[in-house]
Amino acid sequence: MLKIKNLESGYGKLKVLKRVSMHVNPGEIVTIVGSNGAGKTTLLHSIAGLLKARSGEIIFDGQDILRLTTEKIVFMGCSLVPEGRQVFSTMSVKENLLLGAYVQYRKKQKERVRADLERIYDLFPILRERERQLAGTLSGGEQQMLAIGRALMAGPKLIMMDEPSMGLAPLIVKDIFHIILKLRNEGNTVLLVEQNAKAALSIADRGYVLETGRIMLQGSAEDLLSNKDVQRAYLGRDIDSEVELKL
Amino acid sequence: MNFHKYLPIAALISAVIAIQLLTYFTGSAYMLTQLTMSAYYSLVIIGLCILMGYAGQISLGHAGFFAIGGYISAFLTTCNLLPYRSHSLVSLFSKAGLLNMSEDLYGGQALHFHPWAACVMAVLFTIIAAYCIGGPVLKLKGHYLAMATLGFGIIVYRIVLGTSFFGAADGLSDVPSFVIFPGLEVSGKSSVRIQNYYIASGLVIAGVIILLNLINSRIGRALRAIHGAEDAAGAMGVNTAKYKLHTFVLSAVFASIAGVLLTHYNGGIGPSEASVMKSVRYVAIVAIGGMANLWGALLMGFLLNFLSLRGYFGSFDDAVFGSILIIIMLFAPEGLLHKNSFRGIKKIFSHTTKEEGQA
Amino acid sequence: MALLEVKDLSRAFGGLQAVNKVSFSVKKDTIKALIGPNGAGKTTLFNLVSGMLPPDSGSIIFNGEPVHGFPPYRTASKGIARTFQHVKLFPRMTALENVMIGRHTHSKAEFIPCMLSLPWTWREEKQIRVKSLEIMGFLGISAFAGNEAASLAYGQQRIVELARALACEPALLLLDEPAAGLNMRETAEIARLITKIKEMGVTVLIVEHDMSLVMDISDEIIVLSYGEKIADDVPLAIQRNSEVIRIYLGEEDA
Amino acid sequence: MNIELFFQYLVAGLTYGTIYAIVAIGFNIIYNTTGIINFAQGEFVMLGGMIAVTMNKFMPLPSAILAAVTLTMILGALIEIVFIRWLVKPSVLRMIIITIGLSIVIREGALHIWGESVRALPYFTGTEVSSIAIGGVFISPQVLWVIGVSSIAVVALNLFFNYTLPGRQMRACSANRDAARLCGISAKNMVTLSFVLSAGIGALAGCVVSPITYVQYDSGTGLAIKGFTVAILGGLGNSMAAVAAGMMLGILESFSIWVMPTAYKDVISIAILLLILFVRPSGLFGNKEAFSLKEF
Repeated sequence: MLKIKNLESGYGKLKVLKRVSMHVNPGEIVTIVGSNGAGKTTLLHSIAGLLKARSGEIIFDGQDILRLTTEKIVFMGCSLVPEGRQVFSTMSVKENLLLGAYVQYRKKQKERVRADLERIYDLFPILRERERQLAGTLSGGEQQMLAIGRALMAGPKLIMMDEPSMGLAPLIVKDIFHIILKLRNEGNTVLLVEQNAKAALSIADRGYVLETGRIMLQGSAEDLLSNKDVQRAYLGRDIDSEVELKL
Repeated sequence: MNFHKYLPIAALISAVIAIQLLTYFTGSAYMLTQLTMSAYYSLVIIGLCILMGYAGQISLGHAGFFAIGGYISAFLTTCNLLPYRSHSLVSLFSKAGLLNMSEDLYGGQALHFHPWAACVMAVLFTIIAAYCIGGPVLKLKGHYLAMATLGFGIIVYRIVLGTSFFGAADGLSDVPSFVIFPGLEVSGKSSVRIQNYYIASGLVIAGVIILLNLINSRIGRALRAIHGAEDAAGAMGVNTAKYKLHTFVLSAVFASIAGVLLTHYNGGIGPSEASVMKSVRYVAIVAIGGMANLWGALLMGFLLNFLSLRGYFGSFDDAVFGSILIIIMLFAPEGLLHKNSFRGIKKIFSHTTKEEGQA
Repeated sequence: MALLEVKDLSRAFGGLQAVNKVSFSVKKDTIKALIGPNGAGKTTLFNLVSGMLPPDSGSIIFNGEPVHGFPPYRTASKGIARTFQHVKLFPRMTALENVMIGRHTHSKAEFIPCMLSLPWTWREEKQIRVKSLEIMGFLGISAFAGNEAASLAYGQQRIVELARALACEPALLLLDEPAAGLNMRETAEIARLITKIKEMGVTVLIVEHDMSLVMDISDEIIVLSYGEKIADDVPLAIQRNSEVIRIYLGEEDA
Repeated sequence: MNIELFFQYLVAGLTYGTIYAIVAIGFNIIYNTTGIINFAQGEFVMLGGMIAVTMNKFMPLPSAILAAVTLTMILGALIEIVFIRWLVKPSVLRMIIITIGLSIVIREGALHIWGESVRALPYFTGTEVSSIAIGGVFISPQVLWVIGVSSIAVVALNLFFNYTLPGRQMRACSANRDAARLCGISAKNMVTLSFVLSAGIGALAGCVVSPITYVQYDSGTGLAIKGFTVAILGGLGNSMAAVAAGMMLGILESFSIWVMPTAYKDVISIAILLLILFVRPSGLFGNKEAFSLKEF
């Protein structure tokens, strides 16, 4: 579905990604773990076209999307849930979701929108309750759900999530991860970037470890979870801590 | 004490002297008139530079402070108090030595405020006005701050334009020369042209030294902190409201002093000095100089005002400043004299999209 | 004796009661943590204590003196320093200059002396520089004292921010999610530094999501939920508190 | 006080109020999509009037107005494409200065094209002296034109923003640009559209008011200040509130002539602007909560 070859990207003089290659198969959850500043967000922004990559290839659905604008990439079916829950805070929950469906309107598939809306409300019942509320007045967890719901309204083939657990309380993080699992079980493809390596790897099929702009390790989620280096660098403290995030 | 700190000042003093000698030997001493005027305008500009570049607060009303200084000084030194001589207030002023007697054009007697008294009163009034305006205005940010200061400028403009004792559209004229002390006077007479050039330049140099000291001190650092992240500066114990207000008042005083002296130099002042276009021009020059760059502001202040006063821009004077503003802000928001100033131009030809941080 | 005494503190935004009659105290020379689900009012409480927001009602007594309703610069001068959830350095200044701002409350040269560059202001400036470098040395960040803050890596920025707060020589240090966005190694480093800071005699109040960090370093923990305090105890008791588990930590097999 | 005179002043106030409201709405449209206050908004009004006057020499009034509005819209699009479109995350200060620069250049350009003379379109119906008597109050038919055209424009815009997809897209861009792009919305086209819309509505206002207020190369600045005052008074971005605020300012100004010299008329409105900025920058009708959600 998504295939990246030798991607180089960065801001100004700073080169953040160095020859990154990876792929995502249809129907799987792939997670990218790594410390802050490793380039995880840069990678997602480069795929989504928010940041123009320097060189390399990003093949989505058989087409090179490296030089396409964000709008075109979304139109092709690749949606990003941005870091920090960037909802339209001055608009209602419903308006947020309808804007997510903009691609559907452009594809002249208006009838789908109503059904999709119902689907999202079933997935996140709290959003149905808050339909008329301004998005900015929602709590952090609700905003994250709205952001995911909005991305789903576009009917994407691939959904990318940037740190969905960031700044959320453990209980809500658990909800969010349950929903990601549910999405996969419904046949969606998910590319998940997470700081919380243990939680991410426990729901993912495969994973990549990104360190200072390079892919250092890759493999199945179980392999990575049991890898000594990964444990030491990213899971270390979690393993013997008393409060664990269990799913 | 490090010597190189004073090197730029020495260079500035040498440049001032060199320019005077140059005009002397090339027989273009008449240019000193415009140079003197440019120096006074530069005083406004370096004051504004501290406010905009260092404390990060825009003011679109600085011509208002210039006009307050100029108009009050002009009014007090030209209005004849003779008919009110017996009034208790006037005799009080007289006893305090604030007034002096002069002869008007027709040989009649006239009683005016002494320029020194007028100057002090003008500056005092500016300080009061700046405190009153600055207090509430500086609580605002971004567009709101810009509009509020613009509004202040327009109010001053409308008042001087609509008030008969300020001469309405004609402004005030016949402002006497300002005798600082016997033998040294601020006036436009050609006999004292060189003297006046040095008075104005000396004032600018003093202003630059004072502001440089401020920039390189604890206060200057606090101002840059306010510019960078105001709430963090507050959390570190910087009284942000007070510092912004004091900087605002300081830059208003610079504008006011320039207004007083330029009015005495020109022998008058008109409402155009208070116009919005003047305020915009000051902002433009600070922007070209590079916002947080006192030397850049100073150089551009001298240069552009001089060119403008010499009439090089013809009837396109305002349009030139408007265009300069646009071009600078599009291509070199760090100012012309910044080391990265050409990055902006290069940017058009390359594909990099990363932009500078929020100012 | 309690260094900080908060009584019945309340603050609402519009109709939302962000902090509702919260009372607690922080003992001298301890680390106290503030945890709770998102939107529980932790950051609001922090902003109230540091003076960024005025409370609607209630009192904050610091060192036996009421400080509620003070603007931030005054609480800072009383000896309360803070860091921010999203690092707030002065981006265009060097790391050293950032830390030097922290010395603001311990220096006094005002506009006129600075403009005239009086000799005593030079001496003061020198003291500020020496002290700032000393603190940067203590935290192990002297190496990039001259670098522009914006050019530093995120983890380094966090420590510069910590240095800036320490430069205030606070009696109470407020840390707002110091480990947010840091990896395991960096989190461990922060934990070590916080403990070291406590040993220096600085009382710490910390908001944090990373439970292992909180459980490790804090002496006492307050749990907030929907603006109200639901528990205030030592870490072990908090972990066993059924109410806390239900609301925040989550049951083992939900 | 004479009751007829009172109504005469009231009508004058309402007329000016409508004009201010229209200018304020122009500000709001661009502010809502970009977060920028376009200091050149007044120049759009001036250009609308000036171009229509010139065009009216060659063609009948309706087509002259249409041409003026279209040309100003094109200019609005050009301004956005040339000066704004390619800037990535410019600071507020930078945008303020650029739009101020633009307003100066447009004004000076107008001075060189049209000179300093004062012009006006003819009255749309009737003449300067014709009037309609309503209950003893004489109203110029042009006043009805101003109020009518403005009302239609306001209602149409409101429907556009709240019930059409492009309108919602524009609001989404104003709320969060990157998130809007991630929904597949072309933020840049939305910004261009907002400049076109606000140039159009400004030019339309310039046309309908020019028979009453006349138009000159520098008449934009004054209107821009009034328009901004009204926009702030109503709460920046809130166009319905701007209408109410416009009426208030217009009426207040109109009656201020009784107590103050005419030369100080503008001082009144600016003093109100400053007062409202100091006391309640979220505007009279502004929602303080929504205000705090906005970023600057």
